[in-house]
Parts: sequence; C-alpha cells; structure tokens
Amino acid sequence: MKFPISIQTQVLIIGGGVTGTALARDLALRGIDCVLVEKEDINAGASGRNHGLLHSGARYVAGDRAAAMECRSEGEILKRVAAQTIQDTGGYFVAVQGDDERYIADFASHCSRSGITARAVDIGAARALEPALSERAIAVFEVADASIDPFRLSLESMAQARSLGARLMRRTGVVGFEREGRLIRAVRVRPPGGGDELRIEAAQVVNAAGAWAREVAQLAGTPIAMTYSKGTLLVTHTRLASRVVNRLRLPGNADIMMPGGTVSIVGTTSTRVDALDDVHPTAAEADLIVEEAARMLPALATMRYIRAYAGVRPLVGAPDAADGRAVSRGFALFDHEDQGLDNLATITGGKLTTCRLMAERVADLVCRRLGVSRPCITATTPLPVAPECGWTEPGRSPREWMRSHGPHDALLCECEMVPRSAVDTIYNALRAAGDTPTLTDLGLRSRVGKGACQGTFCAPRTVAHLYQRGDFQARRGLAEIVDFFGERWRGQRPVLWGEQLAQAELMEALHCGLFGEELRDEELQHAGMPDAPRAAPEPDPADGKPS
Amino acid sequence: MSPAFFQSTLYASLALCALGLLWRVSAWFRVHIGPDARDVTFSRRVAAVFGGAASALFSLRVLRVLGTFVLDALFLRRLFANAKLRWLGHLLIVAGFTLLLLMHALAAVVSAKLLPGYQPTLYPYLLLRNLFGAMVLAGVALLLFGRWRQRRGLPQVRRPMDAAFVTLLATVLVAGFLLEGHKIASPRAFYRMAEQFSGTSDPAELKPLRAFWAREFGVAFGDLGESIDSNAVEEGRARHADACASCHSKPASAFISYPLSRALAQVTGILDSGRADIWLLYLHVLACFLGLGLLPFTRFFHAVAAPVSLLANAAARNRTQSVTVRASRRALALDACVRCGICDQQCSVAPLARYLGNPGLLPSHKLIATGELASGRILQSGHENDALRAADGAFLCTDCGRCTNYCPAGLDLEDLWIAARGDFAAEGLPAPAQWVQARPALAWAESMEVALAQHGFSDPDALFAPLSADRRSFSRCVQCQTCTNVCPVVAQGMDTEHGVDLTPQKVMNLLRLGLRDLTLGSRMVWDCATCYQCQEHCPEGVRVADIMYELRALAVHRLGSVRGLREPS
Amino acid sequence: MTDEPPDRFDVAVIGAGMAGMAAALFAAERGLSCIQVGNGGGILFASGLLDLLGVQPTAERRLWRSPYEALAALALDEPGHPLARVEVPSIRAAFETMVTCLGAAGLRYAPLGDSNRSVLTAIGTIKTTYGVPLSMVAGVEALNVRPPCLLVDFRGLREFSARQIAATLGDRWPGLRHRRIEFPGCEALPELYAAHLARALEIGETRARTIERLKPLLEDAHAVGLPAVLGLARVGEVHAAFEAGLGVPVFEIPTMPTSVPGLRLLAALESAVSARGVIRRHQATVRALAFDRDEGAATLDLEGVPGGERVVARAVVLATGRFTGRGLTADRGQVRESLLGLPVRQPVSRESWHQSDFLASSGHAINRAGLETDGAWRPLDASGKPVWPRLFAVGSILAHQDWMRSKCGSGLAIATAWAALDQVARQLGGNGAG
Amino acid sequence: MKYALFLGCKIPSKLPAYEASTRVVLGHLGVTLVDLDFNCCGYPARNVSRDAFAVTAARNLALAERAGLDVLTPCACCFGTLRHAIRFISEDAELRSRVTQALAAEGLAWSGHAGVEHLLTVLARKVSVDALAAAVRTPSTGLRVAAQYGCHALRPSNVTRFDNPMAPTIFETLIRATGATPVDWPRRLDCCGDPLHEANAQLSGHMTRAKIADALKSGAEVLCTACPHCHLRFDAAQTGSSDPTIRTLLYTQLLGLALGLPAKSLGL
Repeated sequence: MKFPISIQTQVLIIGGGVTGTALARDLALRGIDCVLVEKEDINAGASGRNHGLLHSGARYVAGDRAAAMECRSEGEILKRVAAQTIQDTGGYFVAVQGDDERYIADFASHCSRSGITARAVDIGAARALEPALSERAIAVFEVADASIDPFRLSLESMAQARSLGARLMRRTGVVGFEREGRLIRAVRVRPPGGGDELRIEAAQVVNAAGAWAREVAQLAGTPIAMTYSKGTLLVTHTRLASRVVNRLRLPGNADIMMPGGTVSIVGTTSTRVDALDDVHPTAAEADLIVEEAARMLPALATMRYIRAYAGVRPLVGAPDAADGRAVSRGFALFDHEDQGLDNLATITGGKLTTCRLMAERVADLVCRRLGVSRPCITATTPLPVAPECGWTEPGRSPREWMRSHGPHDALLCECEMVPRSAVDTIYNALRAAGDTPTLTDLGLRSRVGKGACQGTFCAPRTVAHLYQRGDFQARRGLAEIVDFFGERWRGQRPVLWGEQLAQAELMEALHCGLFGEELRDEELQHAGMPDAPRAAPEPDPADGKPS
Repeated sequence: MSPAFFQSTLYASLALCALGLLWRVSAWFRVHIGPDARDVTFSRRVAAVFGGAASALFSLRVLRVLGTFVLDALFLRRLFANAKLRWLGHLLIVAGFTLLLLMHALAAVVSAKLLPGYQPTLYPYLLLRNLFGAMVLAGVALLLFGRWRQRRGLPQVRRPMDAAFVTLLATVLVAGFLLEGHKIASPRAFYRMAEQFSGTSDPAELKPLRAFWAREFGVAFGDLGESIDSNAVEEGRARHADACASCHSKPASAFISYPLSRALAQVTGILDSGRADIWLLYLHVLACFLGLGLLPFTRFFHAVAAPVSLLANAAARNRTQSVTVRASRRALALDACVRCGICDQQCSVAPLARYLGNPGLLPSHKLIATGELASGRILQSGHENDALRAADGAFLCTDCGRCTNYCPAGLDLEDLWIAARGDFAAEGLPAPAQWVQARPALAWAESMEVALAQHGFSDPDALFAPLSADRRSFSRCVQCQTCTNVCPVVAQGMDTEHGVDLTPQKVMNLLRLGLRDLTLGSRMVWDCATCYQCQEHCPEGVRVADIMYELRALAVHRLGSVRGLREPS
Repeated sequence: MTDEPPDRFDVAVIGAGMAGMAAALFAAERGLSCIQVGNGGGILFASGLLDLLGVQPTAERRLWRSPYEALAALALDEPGHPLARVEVPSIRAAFETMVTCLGAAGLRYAPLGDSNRSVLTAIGTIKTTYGVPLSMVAGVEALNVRPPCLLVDFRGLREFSARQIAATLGDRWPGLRHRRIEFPGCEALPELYAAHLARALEIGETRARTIERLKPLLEDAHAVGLPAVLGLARVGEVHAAFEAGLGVPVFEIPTMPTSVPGLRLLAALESAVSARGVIRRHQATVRALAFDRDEGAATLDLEGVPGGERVVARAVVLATGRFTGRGLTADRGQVRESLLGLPVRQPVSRESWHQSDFLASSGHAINRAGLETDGAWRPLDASGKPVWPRLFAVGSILAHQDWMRSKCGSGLAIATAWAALDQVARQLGGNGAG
Repeated sequence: MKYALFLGCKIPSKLPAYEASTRVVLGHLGVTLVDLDFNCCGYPARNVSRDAFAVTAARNLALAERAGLDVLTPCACCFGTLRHAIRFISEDAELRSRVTQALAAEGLAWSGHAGVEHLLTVLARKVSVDALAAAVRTPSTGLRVAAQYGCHALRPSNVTRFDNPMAPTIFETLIRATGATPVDWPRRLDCCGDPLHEANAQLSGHMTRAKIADALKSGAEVLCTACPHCHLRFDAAQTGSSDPTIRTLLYTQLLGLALGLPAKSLGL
C-alpha cells in the first residue's frame, strides 16, 4: 500500500474564518509553528456572511450582559489594533411607532449597567443627520457601533501569520482523524483538486470550523451539541446612511442597516437549519427583510438591491450540553478532555466582534498544553497592513486607482472601479504562496463582481486579462466564468425585481443570448469540433512583456 | 484778497494741474494691460501714437478728426444717440462752466478785452453770470436724477475722490452766489463804494443816495427808517446817475443772487460785521483753485481723456489696430470712461450679474477692476475676494461687444476685456476650466474633505446639483458603456498625448458610489464638449450631460471655496 | 403664439428595440405614416448577428443547422410560441426586407440562405446564428475549415483577448494563432473603446498604419480575425481596405455590448426609418395611452418633452420589450405591463421566477412570461378579449418564448413585427402586401 | 408669420453676415422679424449656477411672451439653451417659483407660452420646403454641400425637438431645396469643438480639424452651417492653417443665393 505524505507541525488549525486566522496569528506571534487547513477559502462561512458590524454591545444589553460587555471591550481593542479594517461610523438605535415602549424606557439604564454609553438624540436632529430615518421614529440613541471589514481582518491576520512561518492550505478538507489513546496522531486531509490524501501530524489540533465544528468534532469522535441558525442579508445598490442603524428592540428580524463603504447591508433573518450544504438566501427572506427594515428606513422599500447572501450561525448549547466549561455565553471553548482527548480543542459560537478574544482563549489553552509560557500580545500589537489585502473595502479602489493610475492601468471592474493593478497584486500574492487562484478567489479578495453588474462585464474582462497574463490556458476561463456566475447567481436570485431584474436580464442576454455559455460544449459538437486530445498548454510567443 | 496771495495760489494750482495732467497722460504709455502689451515699451508706444497722430494730420482724415471733435467731443453726438437726458445735463454743465470760466473767472483777460465797458455789475452780465451758474446747477441735477433713475438694480461704481470733487464744485457755485447775494444787500459794500467814488462815507451826507439804493438796489441799511421820503429818492437818483450808474445796473436781473440777497437782508448786519464778503470770496476762489489742481486726479479727467479717445478713433486708419496702439488705448480707456453706465444697461449678461449678485460682470466694474489689476492693487492681501469675484465676472463675459458699440467715449471695451482676461489668467486667476484642472481631481477631493470637516458647504444640492444628488438619476445604469463609446472627448484621447482622466460612465459610477467629490475636479467634467451624445444614446435615460453641467456648477462653488488665490496654472 | 393641434399618424410604434424599429420600418414600407417613441437601447446591446432560431427544444439544448427545420420542430413542440404563429413565407419576406433596408443604409449582410451559421464569440465560444454582416462572414468560413488563422487584438480593448479565444479553441484548431498589437496613436492609453477605434479606422492614415502593423504578423494565416472595430459609418470601405491591404479574408468578431456592430445596426435602422419619414421621439416615453372607444383613434401623451406632447394614431404597436426595455416591470410580488397594466402571463411566485442554476438548460420561468395575444397579435385583457381593436404587441414582450435560450431574438422581433403590420395594414385598409 | 428674432451674443459682433442674410432671406420669404431687448441666452451660466441660467433664459422668454411672439434664433446654442430652460423650469416646481420671483422683480412673468424655434425648423416646417423650392430662382445645381448640424440644436432631441438625433434629414432637405447636393459624411453629427475651446484648445482643435478633413474626404465643396459658433470655429481653425481647407457658408447665404438675392446683401 502507498504511504501518504505527512506534514509535521506544532498546531493544526481547522477552519480559516475570523477565529481560525486570528488564532494562527496569535500562535505565530507566540512563536508557535502552525498549519491552517480550510476546506474552501478564507471567511467562506459565517465569517464572510455577516453585516461586518463591530458591535458596541448595546444590542445585547438586555438579553446577554456578558456578551454585551465583551463586545464593548473587544470593539475598543480592535479599533486600536486593527484600525485599517474599521470605519468608525457610529450607530443609532431607533424605535418606531409600535415598538415596545418598556424596552425603550429601560434601554439607557441597561446600557450603563454594561458600561456602554448610549446617548439619547433628539429625533429631529437625528433625522437631519440621517435623512433616511423614518418620520415614525419615536426614540433615537447614539452608540459606538462601527463597520469592520471581516475579509481584510482575516486576510491580514493570515498574511502576518504566514510572514511568521504559519502555513495556509486552502480548499483542503479534513477527511479523518488518526487517534491513538487520548491523542490524535494525525489528521487526514484532501488537497485541492482531490489528489491523494495528506497526513498532518500535530501536537495540538484546534477545531475552529465555525458552523462545521460539529462535523469535525464528529469525525474526531468527540461529538458536541450545536444548532444552526441561518441568517440572510441584502446588499443595496447605493449607500443609504452614514451610520449603523439598529432597531431599538429585543434582537429580531432585519433590525440592522449597516453602511458598508459605498453600499448598505440590511438584515438579518434567523431560521433554524439542520444541514449546512446548499444554504442560500430565498425570496421570502428578502421580502421579510425589505418589509421589516423599511419601517426604520422607508427608502429601503424602493431601493435597488444588488444581491443577497446567507450565512449559518453556530449556536452552542443544545438540550444535553449545558456545558459548564463554556468560557462565556457568547462563545464556547471545548477541551474535549472529558471525551478522552488531550490534544484537541474546539472553539465555536461567538461573533465577529469577539474573534480576537476567542483566539486568545484557545491559544492560551493550547500553549498551556504545549508548555509554552509566552503571553498573548494580539490585544496590543497592531495588525500590519498588507498590500494585497485592502481591496475588499468598497470605495477604496476608485481612490487608489485615481491616485496611481498610469497609462497601463485599466479598470477591469467598472461598477466598483477595480483596476488591473489591484487584480495583479492579489493574484501575484496568491501565486507567491503557491496557490492557483481562481476568478472566485479574486472576487473574495476584491470588489470584482460585487457591484451592480454582478460580473456581467467584469468577469469576462478579468478572465481576458488573466489569459493575457498567461495565467489561464485552454478552456479554463470558460469554466471559471461559469463557476463565478453560479456563485453570484445564488445571491442575485432572491433580489431580482425592479432595476436589478433588468440588469440580470442583460446578463443573461449577453452570456446566454450572445456567448451561449450554456451551450459551450453543444456548440462545439455542432460546429464539428468534438473534443480533441488536449494539447499541452503551449508557452506563448505573443506579447512576452507582462501586459 | 491780496493780489500776491491770489497769484501764488493760482499758480500753485495751475502747476498741480499741469503735473497731474502730465502724470495721467504718461500713464497711457506706462500702464500695461493684456499679456500682449507686456513687451511693448514706453517709447514704442509714444512713437506709435504720435506717428499715428501725425499721419492723420497730414491726410484727409484730418477732416474726419475735426468733424469728430465738433460733433462728438463738443456736442457729444454718441451720448445724444443713446441718452438724451444725460446728454442735456452734460452739455449744460460743460457749457455753463466754460462760459463762467471765460466771462467771469478770466474776466480780466477775456470779457474786459472783448466787451467794451464791461463791468461785472452791469446788465446783462449780472443776468448772464446767474444764467451760466444756473445751467451748471441744472446739469448736475439732471445727471444725478438720470443716475438714480437708470439704476435698475445694477450696483454702481462709487469712489470718494469723485464725491469730494462734486462737493468742491458745489462749493464754488454756492459760495459764488452767496457772495454776490450778500454784496448786493451789504451796506458795508455800499459805504466802501461811496467813499471810493463820492469821497464821503458820512451817512447824513449820503442819505439821498442811501434812500435811492435802498429802494432801487436793495441795499439793506439797518438804520434806515421805515419811510423813505420820495424827495430823497429823487435826489439820490441824481447823485446815482453821475457817480454810480456807469458801473451799476439794477441787480434784479440776477435772478438767483438777487432773491438770495433779499433772503439775506435780515442777517446782513451780522454778515457785514463778520466780513462775509471776504471769507465767501476766499471760499469761492480757493475752491476754484483747488478744483483746478485736483481735476486731473479725479474721474473728471475724462473731460480730457474722452475727447482724446474719440479723436484717436477718428484718426485711426482702420478699426483693427496694432498691439502697440491698442496697448495705449487700453490704458487711455481707464481714464476716458465717463461712468455713464450705458454699457451696464446694454450688457447682455447684466441679468446674470444681478442674479449672481456679482457686479464684477458689469463693464463699469470690470473697467475699475482692470485698472486695479494693472496697478496690482486688487492682488494685495485683503482683496482676495474682490480679485476672485472680478475674475469670475471677467470670464462670464460673452464678448457680445454691445458695451463697445454703445460707449459714448468710443472705447474698444471688448479688446480691453480680452486683454484683462489674459492678465487675470497670468496672475493665476484663469477661467474655471483652467483653475480647476490645475489640480488633479483627487487633490481637490482631499482638500474638500478638509474644508467639509471644518465648515460645511453653503450650496444645497437641491439648488446646484439636484440630479447628481438623487440616486434615481443613475440607479438605472446597467454599465453598458454606451456613454463612453459615443463620447467624442474620450475618443479624442486617442490622438492627444494624455486622454481624459475619467470617462462619462466612470463619472456616473463615482456618483452612484457616493464619491461625487472625486468627480468635481476631473478633466472629463471640464473637458465635456456638452454635445449630448451620451445622454441621447443612453438606453436607460440617464441624463449624463445635464449632470456634467451640474457638476461644473457645483465645482465652481465647492472648489471655489477651497481654492487659493493664484492656483498654479 | 403657436398652439397647434396634435399631429395625427396611421401608426404609433412604442419602443425602439429591434421589434420597434422593424415595426416602424415595415409600417413605412407599407406607406403608413408613423411616429415611433423610445430609445434604441435594445439595439445598442445587439451584436449585429440576426438570429432566427438556433435551439429547440431549449431543455435538450438541441442546435439546428436549418432555422426553418427548427421552426417546424417548434411548431410541433410549442404551437403557442410567437415564432410558431408566423407563416414561414412571412418570416422569409420579413428578413429579406430587413437586410435589404439595412444594406441600403450602409450595413450589408451576407445573402440569407436556408441554414444557420456558426460564428466565433469574444470569449471563445461558438454561436449559432442566421443573418451575418459581410464584415463577419469570412469568420464563418474560417470556422468551418479551420485553416491556419491569425487572431489579433489591441492592447487596451479590455473585453477582447485574441489569446483567450485561441487558447479556448486551441486544441481543436491547432493553426489558430494570436497576436496583440498597439492601436496606432493610442500607445499611452490604458483603456480603448471599440467605437472610438472604429471611427479612428475610418481615417485613411490610421487605417494604413494599423494594416502596416498587421502585415508582418500574417505568416501562414489564411484569414485574419479582429474585434469588430472596422469602421462605424464606413464599414464596407474599411473592411475592404483591410482585405486588400493584407491580401487575405478579414473577419470581425463581435465584442461585448455596447459593441460597434450594435451601434452600426442602430445607425442603419435609424436612418432607414428616418429616410422613410418616420417621426422619431428619443429619450421620451408614453405617459398615457387612451383609446377612443368608438374606435377612431388612440391618443398618446409623451413625457420627457418640455411641456409634454400629444399625438393621435389610428393604430398602436406595443414593442416595449421586457425588463431591460421597461416594457415589463416587476416588483417583489409580480410582473406588470408598464404602460397599460395589461394582464401578464407569469409564474405564480418570485421564488419560481428563476432557476437556482443560472445556466439551467430549461431556462428561467420568468423568461416565458409576457403578453397573451389573439391571432391578430392583439394583447388580451383579463376577459380574454382584445384590449382595443387596433392595439398590437410584437417582439420580446410576448409570452411563451425564451429568446435568449432559443437564440431567436431578432427572428422574434422581425417576424412578429411583420405579421402584426400585416394586420395593421389590413385594419387600416392599407395595402397589406407591403 | 412673425417671430421675435433672438440673435444672441455672437452674431451681431462676430458674424454680422448671419444677421444680414437671415433678415434678408426671411424678409424675402415673408417672415416678419421683431427685435426685442433680449439679453444673453444664459448658456455661460450653465457652468456656474442652474438658477442663474434659468432666470437669464426665462427673462428672454418672458420678453417674447409679453410681445406675444415665439422666438426664432439662428444660433443652435441659444436655441438649445432656451429649450433646456423651458424643460428645467417646467419639470422643477421649486426652480419655477424662484424664477418667477426673480422675473417679478423686473415686472416680468413667463407662463410657459412663448415657444422657441430654430431658423432651420421655421424654414422647413413653417415656411415649408416646397415654398422654398418654389421661390428658388438661381439653384446652386451640383454644388456638393456638407451639412453641419450643430449639437445643441440636435440633442437632446426630446428637449430640442429638432429632428431625429441619430439620423436627421432636415438640413439635407433644406440644402436640396436650394438645388445643391447634400453629401453624406460620417462625422456630420459630431461636435465642432467650439464649446471646448476655452477649456481645452488642443482638444477643440482636434475635433474641428477632424470634421473638416472628413467633409473634404467625403467630397464636399462647401461646409454649410446654421450656428455662429460652429461657423466661426471652422473659420478660425482654417485661417492660417496649412491643412487643406473647405469653404464655409451659412445656410441663409446658400439659400439667399439660390433665391437670387444680391450677394452683398447676404454679407458675401
């Protein structure tokens, strides 16, 4: 039999969301060697499918004081150490006619009890500053909410971790654990493109797979109790307000409107789901959000929406697991020792705002187990800016492009004005790390395809550019475009009415009507060009100069 | 008044006047207006002018010049054509003053020589003097009335020096009439004359003459009883006939000063004891001399400059003239403007000036600003706003040429405005399209952010940019690039070394992204040919070109408020 | 002061996509006075290729050599399909008339035969179409034979990469080479736009310099393919000059919208209708459409015109298109006909409008939504009767078709416009023969 | 037929021939022209203030309305500007009230009545092409003429209502009426470059020269204009230029000659 290749490391991190990447950075900063395996891509799960709201904590003051206070302190820390990922927009809590008077009355005192400042604002003044607010508003409080870019946060955490020796393996899913007594000897993973399995031998294994933590724990034979809650959000065509606007009531549906750079993000919903695969937003959820959110911000009823997305919140604590060791009600850290494992830890639950703290807690556990005494310094060490990581921020690329565009820097994406130089930077960085980037990878790391046209024009332009660079060969571009639209389409479908429906029709007219992408193989047959033996991707004589 | 004093003050004021004239006239060859005039030297300009004058003198054009002098310079034909009332007032003043000057001020050298037996106190000279004075007064009244009537909301140029000069003028006239009025009624004057001509000043002895003068000449004797017996009067008439009649006609013909004297009769005693005759004389004469000396330094120098301009036009061989000549004509224009304001009324952008509240658009104001620009005054610190507004005004001119057509002084104002625009541009105050494009769009955006942080902007979107502020204006955009494809300006990017910085479609996208400030300073917005191809072709009905106009207007205000004097251009 | 009465016309065509332009053109050809309202948006997005019918049934992705056989199949599978309701001779006549008029307006097409043609697209796929402009027809031949060929693109024309096309077909077309050149005079520009290149190539000097840059790259090429930028108003002249200069057939490949062929088609159609006296109102929309109940005439109130405008027409042709054309609008609940609120045949709920797979072969249900008409192309009201005896609907607003999947966009527009105008002429007592 | 003649700023001082020929030709065709105390059409103000532009334009319209006349202008730019003002004022109630206020200060009012016509639309639609053709005495047969439409008359067509903006025919029809032969030239609908001259002389020059070259290439002997801006721009670009030049002619001159009017009276 064939012995699979083995990789050695001190710590294996499973899951490349905000927690996993923060953990990789934390460990790397403490001088610990680690490998991060991610079955898809950075922030592919809930980490990339949320508002991008840096909570002041006020949202939880009534229901969950501990979480509220965590949010407050963590929010302050991140504003210090990861300033580049944050827009300090400030936020309003707004109640409209018909909302619970009682909750409104107690709100301020609840906040002060959690040490959160909420300043009552005169409604007229508030509407002067945020004209989009409903005239049916009956109470407005100002809090220290801010917007944070989770992609930039994770990408830059991972970038620093890598610079300190950590290794990232994208599109590498865990397939099994090799246990020996109370220890996991190795974790078996499947590399990209489904090649032969690899073994990763690590002294410690951390399960930071977010919603997938249950499956991973299951594979390790240490089941944990978790439930899933699906949340859907909508992205508007233009930015509606300058501040975060929260509904002043007990957390419910569609009560946060988040200004994200040049757009606004509205949501969320919350529905129990049991399966994790094929979680996508539905028309019904979109309708629910529009109707509910329009009560705070009436313009949302007539707004053009460009897409929707859905994420799954991992909720810890099902009936049987009243877990005493949970560090907080916000998130859960399992050491699995009672389940007979001494080198596995699972960290899940929690929220974007507290990801650094979650990483710190699990890193402390891992260090204790490894006998490493170095303290956590992520609360005080600024997160370094990485050139390839800033492009997810809406509205940044236009400025960058206008500042630096030379005669050879064309825009590949017009809606979000993403220049070719940005795409090259991102692409080269991924290549430098031994990756073979896809169009979707570029989309995740930039605004390509995120604008009004949802890729109609920018996808072909970007692919043409990648062919020109010599990065794409043969029919790969077609496949990439098809995948890219597949991914984009799930997000567009629920919001296809009004102007965005016209936009989608244009997209279909171009990509089906003209390019006939749905017939890409049939047309070949039809034109008498059946599949020929694939010629080796020829080295290109043309335009040797990097274009 | 001692002749010595009179002489010395007269010569002093004459000297001052001469110097002033010299200084002002030399300015026509010194002052540079217009970039093209920069390198035309003083001597070349002098040479050109005298050369031109000479060539005119020794050609048939001399007739044209003479005609112009009579019709335009003397009888103000051009003014008559456009403003009858003002023409009349102007003529009254000029004629009245000239006649007073000849017949009264220069009596010793003119009247005395030309008119045998001339005596200022004889009929009809009393009458005429009053008449001429009255003409001047009437003229001034007419002009003031006309000026008040023509305002039509247009602000007018006002300068202290001019006001002072008008007051001086009034002083001369009023003092003159008062003096005359007082002398008619003054017993002191009577006694002085009696002494002089009948050798006695004894009231008893002069009783009859006094009676006669009191009755016939209105001398206001304080001590004369109510009843004057007619015998005394008759005796007085006889004595008058041989002693006084040769020099004195009845003053009743002085239709202004005689009634004045009646009015003063009550206070004559006081005035006499106060020697009013002396100080009124001083006032009258000194005011005249002061006026004479100051004349060249006031706008009334146009009395010299305007005719020169008109004659120069007549002397000119053809309408278009060499830079050398125009250089001097521009400087001359600054002096020759009579501030009649006809240009302002005719100005085709006058309504714009009213609505924008910027008189800098109006010719009369532009002329002043041009002068101050030439002297550099307007560019000194503290005047930044004047300078900016003046420049704004200068560049909104449409070169319609109406001001030139109507100018009574025959000034080529159009040429002056074009020259002035050149100077404004050279001083770093070019047309908006230039000063905006002197900085890259991003630089403007950043300086606006700073300004916005300090103080908001005073230009509500609803007023300046309703379309670009309303997301519905471009929320229909489907990114099809049609606007860019049909844009001739972007197309021209193909054969110029640097293309436009943004395309129309990128501008629309920046608006959609809420980054409007990034567009205001962009070359695309300011190089837009406004040909409306984009808007006409847009399949989604986005009003691209209308929005471009809006962005320019918004830029003029927002960038204008953060722009420094002298943008690098 | 002029307060004129509203102008009167035989026909008012609402919409200026392919169907609207065809309707106006055919109306004028039949000697009817005509006013046409709307922007040429739909045409700007066109590729210049005139599809008739390529795929049937779409679910099976079955491609057809002969559009007329495909039509026959369509008639069997989907008798309700608008194209299936037009007589084949009418379809032929309509296409012939259309290409003749376009040719007269300077946009010449290869003779229409009985069969579809395969052409290359800008992303390296192949498209089945029917009417092909002369400037592209050499590409059809090249694709059939696949001799050594050269594809050339211009640096800066972002959505067209010769290398991409060559790579995508490379293993099936070994002799397909690619090169990138600088467009003369644009060496310093980051972005080029097809229309500007097209206009630049109408200038002899630029054209000559471009040809000079191409010559050394020819080598063994039997034909040269370029992005569709060979002139805008002078395509024939420019194309001929390239073939003469290079000594081999030269063909254009249509680029992404807004493409030069789209602009050419728009220009040709506009001058065709304009030359035939059709009154055009661009950037204007019909705010209100009222029918005189005693069936005399319809009154159209236009907006977007200062002070508005009112015209009267004896017949009205609705060619307002679908969602991009704004003939149909959808809110979250349902699809509406924008102008008159006519009943729209549509799927029950938004959830069922679109498939979860963008390229799903069966196509999206909403694409088959649209207006129901009677045999005379008259839209029906809720009770199933014609809304007004002389209100007709043509083109993509009609129900029971998915032109994007069937590759029948132009066919649908041209054929239904022709058929509807037959009815109009009949109703107005004009010469229906045309 | 009676109109208030709106000459605008350029014609009287820079192109008197246009005023002369317009008066002579229209007089000859029985169109009465009335002169009112008009001011600038408002165009320059569009770059500065929407309101100032609207008020300035509205003042002219108010004057015409007071005289009970429609406006006829030979300037494409004034024509477009006045039509735009009508649109802005009619679509924006707040603007309308500000304009009304400003006009009232001068004792003026505009109810939206006075219409605005361009010289060519009056000739083609009011006088009618047939009437022109009938009046022609000395047709300029065989003269190949390129029609310069002028952007602001043509677009945006919904505002100007001049002709089909993509494929206009009115100018060619009018040229045919004079017996001359209109030539088809690709760039006939392009901008002449004049509006750009202040902002970017180089760019403007390119556009002007491109048009002249295209007209020549298309075999035109005469470049016929109906706008002072286009006309002056073409002349300016050709004076002292080494490139081949083309003769420019105002349409009123072309027509006047065909009507047999003395060249001198047409400013030729």
